Amino acid sequence: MAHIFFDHISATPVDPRVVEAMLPYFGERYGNPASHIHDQGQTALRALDASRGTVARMIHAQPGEIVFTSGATEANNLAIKGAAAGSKDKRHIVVSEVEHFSVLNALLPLRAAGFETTVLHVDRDGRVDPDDVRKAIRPDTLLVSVMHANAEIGTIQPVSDIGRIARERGVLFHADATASAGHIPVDVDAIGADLLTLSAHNFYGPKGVGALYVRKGTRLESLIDGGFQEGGYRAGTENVPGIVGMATAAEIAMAESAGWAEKLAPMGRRLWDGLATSIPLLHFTGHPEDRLPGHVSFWVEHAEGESLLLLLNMQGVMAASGSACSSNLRGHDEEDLVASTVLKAIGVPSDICTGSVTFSMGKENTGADVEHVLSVLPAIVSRLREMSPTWLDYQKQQESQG
Amino acid sequence: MAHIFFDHISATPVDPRVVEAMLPYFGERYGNPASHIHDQGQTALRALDASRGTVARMIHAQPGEIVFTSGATEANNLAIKGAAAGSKDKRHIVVSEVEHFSVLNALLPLRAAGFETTVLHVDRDGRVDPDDVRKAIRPDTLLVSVMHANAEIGTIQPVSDIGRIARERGVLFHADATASAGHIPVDVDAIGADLLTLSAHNFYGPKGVGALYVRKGTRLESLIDGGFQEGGYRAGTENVPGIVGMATAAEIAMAESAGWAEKLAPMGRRLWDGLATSIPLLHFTGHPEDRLPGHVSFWVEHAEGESLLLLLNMQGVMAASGSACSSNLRGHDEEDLVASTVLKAIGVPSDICTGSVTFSMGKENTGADVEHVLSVLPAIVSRLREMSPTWLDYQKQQESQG
Amino acid sequence: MAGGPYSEKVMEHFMNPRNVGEIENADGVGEVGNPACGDMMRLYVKVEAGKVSDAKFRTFGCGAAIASSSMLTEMIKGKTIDEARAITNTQVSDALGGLPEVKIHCSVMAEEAVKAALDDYSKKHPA
Amino acid sequence: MAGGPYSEKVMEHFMNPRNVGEIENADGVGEVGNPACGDMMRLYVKVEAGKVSDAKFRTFGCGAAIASSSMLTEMIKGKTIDEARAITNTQVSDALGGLPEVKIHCSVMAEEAVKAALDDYSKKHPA
Ligand SMILES: Cc1ncc(COP(=O)(O)O)c(C=O)c1O
Ligand SMILES: Cc1ncc(COP(=O)(O)O)c(C=O)c1O
Repeated sequence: MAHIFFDHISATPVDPRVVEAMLPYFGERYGNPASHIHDQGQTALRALDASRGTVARMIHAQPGEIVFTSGATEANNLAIKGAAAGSKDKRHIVVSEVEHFSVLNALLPLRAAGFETTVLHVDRDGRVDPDDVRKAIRPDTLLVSVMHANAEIGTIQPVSDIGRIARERGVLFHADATASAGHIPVDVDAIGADLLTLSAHNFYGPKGVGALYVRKGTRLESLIDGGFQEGGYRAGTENVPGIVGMATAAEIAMAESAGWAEKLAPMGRRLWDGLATSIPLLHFTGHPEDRLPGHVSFWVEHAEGESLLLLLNMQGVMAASGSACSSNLRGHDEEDLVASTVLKAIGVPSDICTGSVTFSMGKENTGADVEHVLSVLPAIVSRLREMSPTWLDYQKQQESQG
Repeated sequence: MAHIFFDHISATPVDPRVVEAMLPYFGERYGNPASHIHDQGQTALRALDASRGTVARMIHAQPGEIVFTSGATEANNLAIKGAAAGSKDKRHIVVSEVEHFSVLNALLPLRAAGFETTVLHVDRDGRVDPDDVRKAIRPDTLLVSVMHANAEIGTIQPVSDIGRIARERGVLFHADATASAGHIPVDVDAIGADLLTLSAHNFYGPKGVGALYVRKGTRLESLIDGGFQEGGYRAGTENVPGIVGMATAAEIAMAESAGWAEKLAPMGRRLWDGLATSIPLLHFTGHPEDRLPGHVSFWVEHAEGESLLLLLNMQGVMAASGSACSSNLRGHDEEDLVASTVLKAIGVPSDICTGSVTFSMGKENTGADVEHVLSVLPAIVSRLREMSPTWLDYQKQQESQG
Repeated sequence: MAGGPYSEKVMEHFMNPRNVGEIENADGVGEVGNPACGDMMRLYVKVEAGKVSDAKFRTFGCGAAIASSSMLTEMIKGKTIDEARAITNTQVSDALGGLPEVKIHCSVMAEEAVKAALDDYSKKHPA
Repeated sequence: MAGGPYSEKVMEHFMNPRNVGEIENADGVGEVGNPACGDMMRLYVKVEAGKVSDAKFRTFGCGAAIASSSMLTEMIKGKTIDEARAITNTQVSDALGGLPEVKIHCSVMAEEAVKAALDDYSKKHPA
């Protein structure tokens, strides 16, 4: 059977070169960088330093500005809560409504502590209007946080414009580059970011490691306290093999990601066009051009999302519905199953029967994968519609009208 | 040259079986457990579930009581800050003065937020008197946090007695088992712990993964917010390979750690006795019997700690001085080089010239390693003493007295 | 293959749902759920001699909703009206080999659908 | 071998320190640092014809402290008193190929030790 992974926003296969680079840091070079008086610790410290330099290079930062974390979620929490804790008197934060939950939910304890937040609306393509950022900034605004690219609908935000506005107004700018870094160019200076989130497992590196870029001079308090690691911004023994893996993935991305994008962009367009012509009542989500390469997202009327994914999976096609990190069959109550906030934000109607799908391709996908998906999806949609009472009603209504 | 790693409190070599178990979860089974509608995600979720069960078994807990974290430091922060955030009106916390910095420093923001803390003294062997815990508990006490074993001086605390007292008084008990778990038995019920910290890299598992045991019903707020992972206690895509590695290390420890302890305990005694007879003015630290197997720590007069470690390293012997996580040549000011708080707590004089050393053996060490250390250390100490002005003075003083 | 998030039984009913469709001139029709919640089930029953002689469904929803619908139709066929009314969501989910916690509501929907269809029958065929 | 946390030059001086010991009837002795801080250096100098003709040290301390002491004795030998006094901690640490940030104080201690030893000399040998 086919094994077509079109869910790279949730996970990417670790590149074999990354695994190879990590391997020695388990059983042979197992030292703790903090214990660097002896050879084992020193070896670990050198690997850590070199990795920091490489990751910095990927985003045009200085090595001392990279704080390794356990992933994007922690980095986002550190950015938001750390900036808030480091603030003297500014107590207002601006975010967009399509931010990942690790940004939106990090605001909850801050609101409880008296911070005020402005949540910016996005347009139908999921974009923040930089002018809205300008208008939202107040004298007491501490931070603006807008993601670089949205994983669910692929839209790339006008972060450079937003960064410029924040800079002009003396406000910190945090950009969550989890979905973009390693796929499209990320330059902290071009973006004008003071804080920027990275996640290794989103660009063929390992899970369990990410980084927060912290521009020199930024006031930030640590979230996890303890020993003196990561310049005091993040305590705890560093995940040396993971960090070496992240750096290797960054190295590979710097060398190859332009080529991946060149390959994936036309594959994405082919999938887009193929779906547009073969499935009625299908609506694409996200910006048609300013989007992640190889990322195609949409919703269809009269077919439910999970059922679409289950049937796709039976055909060897793995995809996501809604945000990969929010759809959760393991929650403890049904509140956990609410519709994606992103889809709501871009105006996907919640009063008709819809199913959303996100196809996110990766470097190992091929044109044949796209053709396979195009060959199976129309029948899957039809099958579910045939089962749906709403489709029946819709057709009867069409007949009576026509 | 010899390659004798006697610094297992800072790091342990990952067991080859652990690496083998992790490997498939990088490039082949790379799914995100949250994206479990499809095969890749489902495979990841099953691995996560199985691992949770194994880690729970190691400490006699239920799978649902295990919250995976990025390590011990995060787990300690989650325990302390999470319990504090979850507290309605109790605002007093009791800890010992020999806790790791990830416990002690987690208290700093809480104190700033109005929490009161009692820091218990320890005796000369580094032990907390359970009666002191009893006396410290007030009506508004929320939590007692005392570690199971101290990494620096090896002392095992009377955690069961402390847990019983906490239980009687309706106070939460957190035990930091970072240094003990996987080496000596840890049973959350026997200890009476409501919260208990574990770290994989301390028992031949990978860095970057740990766990917090959270007894069912414990009020705890998350520290890292975002998606709905880890039962809501800890957001962020799980480090699946790391967690599989931790579970495999736990499995191995359950099967073999009794044997390791049986081997290491006499090796520790031999080292202890050998040092006692070959080096004058050497003082052991920590409890003579209730200590981690294969752990020998001490301080010597008239020879500085870092120099001892450097010369030991030149002889192929890797050890630690002070807390592995606190000694830091990479700090930005000299405050980072202050003497170990643990040594101060047990009364090591700071007004005479001392150097402390912690030898922590692991399962791969042999009796020959111990003999090698005994064959090189006396000469190293002598060499440094010959260079020290204080040793010269001491000898002159002895001569004039004798 | 690892299999989905559901039991084999759920997947089997999801992949090969029994009794999909509608019954012309059904004796009772019940509709529960609503599209905004993501799930909607329409159940048709035929009643003969006090027994459910046929049942068909159309469902918009997730795997658990479709499997619950399918299983339900199988369970009520041949049952007396009282027996069919007595079917609980737990029986449906048990018959499916269990459902994930967050999907229990799908079996509840099935239970409610029978009741709604039989209420409709009772209304149309007063005793 | 990965090498220590120090430069090769530091390690070389740490492993093979020059001029360890004391000078009987030294013309000047300087002692700086104190054991509570973890470092203590005692420097002995011999002065002949206005020049430092010999220097020896004893040091309790870390690798950087011992290497700084050793390097310092090498640097001052043959220098005039004014030249020796003018030696800065940066010159010592540069000569050692650099020191970690937190160890700069060891080179400062070396600078202070020369000054203390030459002060002692001046006191004992008023001009
Ligand atoms: C934009 C964005 N930020 C942050 C995250 C959180 O990443 P993680 O779960 O790896 O911590 C995600 C996950 O999909 C994301 O898409
Ligand atoms: C008792 C104890 N707790 C917590 C920690 C912190 O562990 P980590 O740095 O792996 O997070 C240590 C580290 O040595 C420790 O000894």
